[in-house]
Amino acid sequence: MSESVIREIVESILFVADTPLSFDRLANILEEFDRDEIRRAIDAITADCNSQRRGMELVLVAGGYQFRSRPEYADYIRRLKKVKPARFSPSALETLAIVAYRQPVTRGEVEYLRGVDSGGILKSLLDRKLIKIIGKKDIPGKPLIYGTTREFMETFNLKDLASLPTLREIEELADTDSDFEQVPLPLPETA
Amino acid sequence: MSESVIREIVESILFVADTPLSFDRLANILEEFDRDEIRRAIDAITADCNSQRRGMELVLVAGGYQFRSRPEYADYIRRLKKVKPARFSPSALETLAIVAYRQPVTRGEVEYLRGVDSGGILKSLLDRKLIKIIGKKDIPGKPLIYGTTREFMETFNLKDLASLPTLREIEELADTDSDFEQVPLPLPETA
Amino acid sequence: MTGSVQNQLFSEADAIACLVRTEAFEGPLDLLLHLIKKNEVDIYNIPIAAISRQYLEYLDVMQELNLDVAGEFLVMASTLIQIKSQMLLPQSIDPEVDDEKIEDPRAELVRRLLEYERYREASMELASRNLLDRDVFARSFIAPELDALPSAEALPELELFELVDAFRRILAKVPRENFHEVGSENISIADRISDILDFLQGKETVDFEELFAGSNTREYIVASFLAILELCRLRMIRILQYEIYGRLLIRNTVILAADPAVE
Repeated sequence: MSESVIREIVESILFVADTPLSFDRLANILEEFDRDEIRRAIDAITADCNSQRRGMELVLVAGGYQFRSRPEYADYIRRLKKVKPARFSPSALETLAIVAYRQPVTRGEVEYLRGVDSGGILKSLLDRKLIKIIGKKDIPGKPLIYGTTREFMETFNLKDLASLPTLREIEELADTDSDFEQVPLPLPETA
Repeated sequence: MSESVIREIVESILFVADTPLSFDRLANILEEFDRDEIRRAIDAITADCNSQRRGMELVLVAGGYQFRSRPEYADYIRRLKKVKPARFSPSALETLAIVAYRQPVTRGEVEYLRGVDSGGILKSLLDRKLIKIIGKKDIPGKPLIYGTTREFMETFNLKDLASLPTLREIEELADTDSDFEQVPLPLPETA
Repeated sequence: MTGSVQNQLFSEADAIACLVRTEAFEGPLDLLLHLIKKNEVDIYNIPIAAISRQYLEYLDVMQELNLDVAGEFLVMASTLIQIKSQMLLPQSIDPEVDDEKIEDPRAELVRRLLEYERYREASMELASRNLLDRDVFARSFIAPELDALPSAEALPELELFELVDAFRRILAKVPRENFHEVGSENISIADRISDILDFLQGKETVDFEELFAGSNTREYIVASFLAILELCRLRMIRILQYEIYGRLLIRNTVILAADPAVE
């Protein structure tokens, strides 16, 4: 089968899918094609969307490929959708950032870092499926531990967790450990 | 605005629309553009899809324009549908939650809590291997007793049943509505 | 800043005007960072006396405006006062102690502020990304060409939270008195019940004490005992004793269902 037909097939599948499709899933669906052929098709589609300036682009998000509309046309699309875009309060964003960077994280750790009670916000992030309960931490009191979800990556347009924006380095404080981030938080045992 | 940008805008709108859009609707959304400009954009997109052999085409259905995957690739697209994860109905979720938290539990107890007949749902949870019959109660009527399965544990990535979050833990989150969160504080403009 | 200047700054009309055009503080750390930036002081060398004074003035204004000052703000106020007093004390009276080893009383606070600021910056960066359904849109609906096809189900996608939240909603509808506490103990009893049933599988009777063989922690024994009582109540096991003070035997009375059909 010609390269351009494979490209069309890949494009039609990505177009119809209602979630991002991982490369493996795509290769599974298109079992009769080489992985290399599929890879080339994805690359060709990505390049086409950009060079021909189409209304959408192919992005890698939450570990999968998905067509998304170009951000510069958001205003027009909002007129079609007639829904208010999801809003995030600063506290929700702060909490989400802490969960994203420090996961798995307990409520106690979130509250230590934010300096305020965060139960209500964690609950609403759970309701919005942006975070999930991963399990319980094996320390006294067995507090629940939280992590981010696939929806979080989809919403924030992240390829994977490793592509979170890097945290700004903190200048070393005199007499403190250099890899500050790894220092366990001085929390009471039961959170 | 250049013709090609209008084309991109029209394309992005048609791309995200979940129903066919009539020409009038499109002209309404894009009120700042001439109807002729929009018409040309639609024609250009239609031609492009055909000449460049893309994975989708712009078709006129039910009086509106809609992108559709090319019919000749229907076989591939059908495979996509086959692996779509099932959505859980609220009643199935409710029933599963009762079995998980009250096990070992009989159908009668489930129905007492839900207030409705739950035979069909228990059956479907059994079929999905999320619950199992542990045995029969040695009382008149010999009601079946249900519990969760190993597959249930795997679905939720649970080490043991003790790792299930407790009600109390969720209620603690919900109760602590940090009501100061949205209160704006006065800031002096200058110190 | 003197008290009188402060009063002028926060005359009632001003305060209300300010209220309209300013954003909320997320918490004490946010307020402190605001003060540090406003005063253009070095975060590594916070003039703790001045900053604490301003911090407390803010709390006063909040209270004057009848805003609910959350407990966290007050905790931070006492932390600031404590740091201030520590800094007033002579550094070291013990000549044996190396001066360099004494940590600045502000160090812990500075660390928290920096860490907090880091996450806040990250959160703003997150918010500035091209968000789905705000800046970019995807086809997250079933395409018409798929809709016509029969659906085949795969594994369910469920989160733990959905499960416990569903249970919470059910219990909210049921009168409380019909329901005893559903806490962590209950759950580990469920674990024990399931283990005991597995253990009894294919055996006619087992020794009572064998059911406690897994561990000898207090929690485990209590959970095992409660599990046995619950199984008795459900008539899934029977406890037998053939002679006074003799061994206790557990008999499995569960009739295993041959056909996993619903009654």
